[in-house]
Amino acid sequence: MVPLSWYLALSAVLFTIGAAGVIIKRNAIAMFMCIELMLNATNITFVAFSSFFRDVTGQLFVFIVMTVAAAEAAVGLGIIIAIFRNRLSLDVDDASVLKY
Amino acid sequence: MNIYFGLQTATQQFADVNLWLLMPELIVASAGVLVMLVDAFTKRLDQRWLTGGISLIGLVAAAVSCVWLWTSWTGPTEAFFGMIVLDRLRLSFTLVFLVVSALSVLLSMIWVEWERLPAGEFHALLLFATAGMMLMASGGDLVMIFLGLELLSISTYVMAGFRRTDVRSNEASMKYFILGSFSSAFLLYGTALVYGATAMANGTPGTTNIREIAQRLDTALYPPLLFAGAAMLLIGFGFKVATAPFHVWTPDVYEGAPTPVTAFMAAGPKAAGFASFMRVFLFGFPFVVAAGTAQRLHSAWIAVLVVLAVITMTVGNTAAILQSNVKRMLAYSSIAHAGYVLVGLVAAGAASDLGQRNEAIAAVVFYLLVYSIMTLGAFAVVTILARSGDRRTEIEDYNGIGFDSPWLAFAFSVSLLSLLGVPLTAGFMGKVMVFSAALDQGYVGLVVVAVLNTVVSAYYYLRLIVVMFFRERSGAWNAPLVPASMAIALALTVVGIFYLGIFPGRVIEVFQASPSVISRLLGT
Amino acid sequence: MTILIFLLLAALTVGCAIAMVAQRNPLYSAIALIGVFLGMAGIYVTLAAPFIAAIQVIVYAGAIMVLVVFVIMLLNVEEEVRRPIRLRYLIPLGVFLAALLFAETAFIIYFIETSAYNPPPATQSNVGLTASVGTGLFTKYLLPFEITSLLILMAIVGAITLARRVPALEVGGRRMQAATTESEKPSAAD
Amino acid sequence: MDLSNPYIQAALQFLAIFITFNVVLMIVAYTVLAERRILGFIQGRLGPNRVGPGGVLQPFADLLKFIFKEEIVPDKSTRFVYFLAPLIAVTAAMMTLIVYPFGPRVTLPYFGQVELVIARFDIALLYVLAVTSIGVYGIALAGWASNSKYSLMGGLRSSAQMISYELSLGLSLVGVILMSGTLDLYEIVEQQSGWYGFKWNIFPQFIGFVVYLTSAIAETNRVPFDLPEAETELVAGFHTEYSALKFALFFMAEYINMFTVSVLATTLFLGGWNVPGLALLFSPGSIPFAVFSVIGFFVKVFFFLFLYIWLRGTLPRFRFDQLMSFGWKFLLPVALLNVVLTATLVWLGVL
Repeated sequence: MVPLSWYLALSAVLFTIGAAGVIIKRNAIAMFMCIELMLNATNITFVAFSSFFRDVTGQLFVFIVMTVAAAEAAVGLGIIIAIFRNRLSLDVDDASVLKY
Repeated sequence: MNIYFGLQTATQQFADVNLWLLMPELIVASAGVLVMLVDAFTKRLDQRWLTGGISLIGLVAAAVSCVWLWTSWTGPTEAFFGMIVLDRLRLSFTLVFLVVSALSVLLSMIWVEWERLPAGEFHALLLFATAGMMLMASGGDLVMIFLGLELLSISTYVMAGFRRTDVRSNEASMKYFILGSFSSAFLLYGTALVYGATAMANGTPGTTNIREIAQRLDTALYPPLLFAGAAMLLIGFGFKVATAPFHVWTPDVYEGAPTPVTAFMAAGPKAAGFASFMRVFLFGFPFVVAAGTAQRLHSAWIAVLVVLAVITMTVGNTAAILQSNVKRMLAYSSIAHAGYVLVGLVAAGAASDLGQRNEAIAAVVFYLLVYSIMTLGAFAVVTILARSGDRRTEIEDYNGIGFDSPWLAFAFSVSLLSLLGVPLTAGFMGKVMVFSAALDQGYVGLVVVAVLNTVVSAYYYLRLIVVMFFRERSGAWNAPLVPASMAIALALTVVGIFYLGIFPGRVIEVFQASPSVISRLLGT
Repeated sequence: MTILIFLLLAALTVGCAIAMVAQRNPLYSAIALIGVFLGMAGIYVTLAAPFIAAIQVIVYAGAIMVLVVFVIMLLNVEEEVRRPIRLRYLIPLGVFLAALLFAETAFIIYFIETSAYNPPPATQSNVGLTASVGTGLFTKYLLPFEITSLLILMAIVGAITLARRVPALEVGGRRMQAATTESEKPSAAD
Repeated sequence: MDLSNPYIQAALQFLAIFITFNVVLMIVAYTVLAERRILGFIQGRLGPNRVGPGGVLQPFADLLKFIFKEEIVPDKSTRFVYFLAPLIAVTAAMMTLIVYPFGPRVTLPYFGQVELVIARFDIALLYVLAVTSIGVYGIALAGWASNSKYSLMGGLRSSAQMISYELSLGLSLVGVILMSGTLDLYEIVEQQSGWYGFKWNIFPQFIGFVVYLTSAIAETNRVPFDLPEAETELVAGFHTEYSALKFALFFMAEYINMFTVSVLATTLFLGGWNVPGLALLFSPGSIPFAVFSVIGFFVKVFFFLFLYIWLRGTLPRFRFDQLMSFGWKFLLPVALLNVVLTATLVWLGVL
């Protein structure tokens, strides 16, 4: 049987990959996808604890997170389309109107 | 077949519904829906008045119901299985949010027409964001805080990008979206870890209810995960309230977003972030005397927050000096103010005595109220002066306008002086209260740093006033028209600043008073 | 047997996740991310959470990623440009993150394995069944569930506001102003 | 041989899947033939009747043709995705096949009591929806990878169409789920037995049935919703650039999808393997009972397949904006109304 810690480790690994992706990637859509990966990694932790401790709360939380992710996706892609209409580029380094 | 696996007790087969406790949130959310409906069936020119008016009525009604909950509610203090709680923290913050939203509505009613933006959608989003903020303050469970936060954040992302044809607005929206979601992910991971860590050695599953978390800290099955989770939560909230290492998004977003939205963002989400921050850390990881996990966790987060407060104040103030754009400058100033609020948060967290803790919480709420009013006042003037499209937001644009538009300059100066913390203004009282709370807990060094920072901040606040009154204007100046709703908003902020600065006693008294139902329960 | 399945799925998930970050073409990244989501659905099945697994596929792989792929195709997003200077600066960051990752994993495994209580295997759990999740959603999580409807309404309003075509009324002054910013490309000012 | 051994069980399962796939592929092949013959009949001509008696070997001739045709890969296509897309389409189409119950419980010699379904689990219906939603990628990616504007347009159109109609499809199923209180297809079918067929869900769920049928046609990109491959506008849409075996895969996927949505309609609305009055003739659980039930099941499925072909022979194509507004402004509200109505009736205890 797979122990709890493996699931948590998997979740941590995915979360870190996602976080690294957000830092490394330069493309708005790619960054957005990395954020989705982070949210998903979190879900593994929730479901793992939920299943191992026989408590449905964690899975309910995951359900809520998925809804939130869907809402975030809709708005995020709306933003991306809006910016693309005006600039025809999604590279965040090109986003130079606002200086750092 | 028993289909209730995994739910702890049989009593959970029914839902613990209590809509009265949810009244303010319900009113605001319904007003949002109503605004959308009205918007769909009215002519364009009527929309801004109607939607703005409905929003204002909804906000006032919510405030009334909030006061009613505070003074005459006699029922339970929790509903929906602890998802919603009724306490002073919630009600006082709710009032702050309502003030912020009402002022934002006043600011934006005419502005949407200037910019020819869809009024109904804007006001609906504003109201949904307000509902989100209120849920953040009222949530007794991490899931509610997460949901409220997302409700707030997602609508703010849209509002930041509301001027769709403006590249700056698009970019601000995108940056806010990416970094906001990034921080939400951290918050969520923290929640997951806390949920797992609070399981117990007899097989009892973990919890996301804040009150239960506090009870379980010492029996937590995985203390290291608890620490990691708390750290993640800290990072998440740090992003949301823009404390120093996590503040990088603030200046860009505040500069790029349309000014009324910036005003709302600087005041509302920041206060809401602090509401949840306090809810989770003060009530979830509270002060305990007995040595153990809970005690170590408490001292750890206090120590981290002290450092964060110092960095935040210093970074905010020093960076603000270097800015040439007023919106950016105010953005850094808002970062600095987050630092001052953190000082109060540290004081509230470190308080061992319940009475002192409540005073410190009241101080923080008062500070946030004051800060919201003066920031909104400042941004209101910036909105008016910037004209449509936010064209004039450089400091040079303010050269010598003081005597041409005396009222605007006066209102702006009052807001700036209050942000600086000059006596007789609200900002001064706020700072005094927060710093004295910190002094009560013995954080002398922290307060010294804060006061030094205030001195530094004098440079950039006063520079703007000097520019307005004593610098020659190069181009011709035609004074902007100030529409009635904006004039009302400005008048309210100025009056508010002086009222809270000179007669703060009553408001503080209110913030320190428990809701009647709780004081009755406690027998006081 | 379960361990083998878990390892396979974990390898798929992590492999696809790395591929997603490593790919320069956004569409390839999206395909890799779909792989991640499918792998995760499998992992939820090994955790005896079939309902969440199905929802995972329907919501993430079937809705969100379709939308993403759609947008990538519609906008014809270009590949990321290689930036050698930036990459050199990123190498230490990558090493640091890898170390962090390793430490994090070791940390979690070590502390969970040495804790006082060892939970029974998840495969016999029955909390993931539809009936149980449904009951939970409408009792304990009733309020959050209802609030998600508000959230989705708000997201619909927001997304449509942002993404719909700009009406002529709104264009007037704004386009002029947009044209003054330096990064504006001529074709965008139509 | 010990039947309870997990490895033996896995092997048996594998065998069952293998057989099912082959049977379904045969059915699909002959659906194609039937379509051509029936269309011929509708249009007053003969259709293919030369290969074998009455044309029964035509599918194999077609297969040989597909195998020996030259594979043309567009020069500037994205090769990896270009090859991946047909595979996704076919895999997604095939994967749903394992959950459908095609016959009742039967007592077989040696095996004991057997349920005639390959995999029975708690979330069968959700599984179907999940796997179906993956199928969109096959078409969308094919359109993108071909690097041709017609393909891209076809791909975009079809993914938009499939996402839109997936909503009404899912909602039309909610009524059935509300009534039966389970997502387990086997149980849903069992609940519809008895009353000489009047327990079939089509009677209380007629609105749901019609909505399902309509959106299922759209989901499978069939006439009158075959916009993604509209020959006159898009030169065959997303598979313009596909040839030989890869084209055959898309073709196969479409017909498998047709088959699976027919099976789902049968299972959910027409009582699955229930044949009215069969229990009077044979005792439930006996082998002849099972045989006739399975035959009844396939008769219903073939009825739906015939319906598809019939529609293709008679109806014209929609315009794209008509298609979208029909889906969003008519079908979706009707499906929602059906959900509300059913929920109310279930709550009142009527259903």
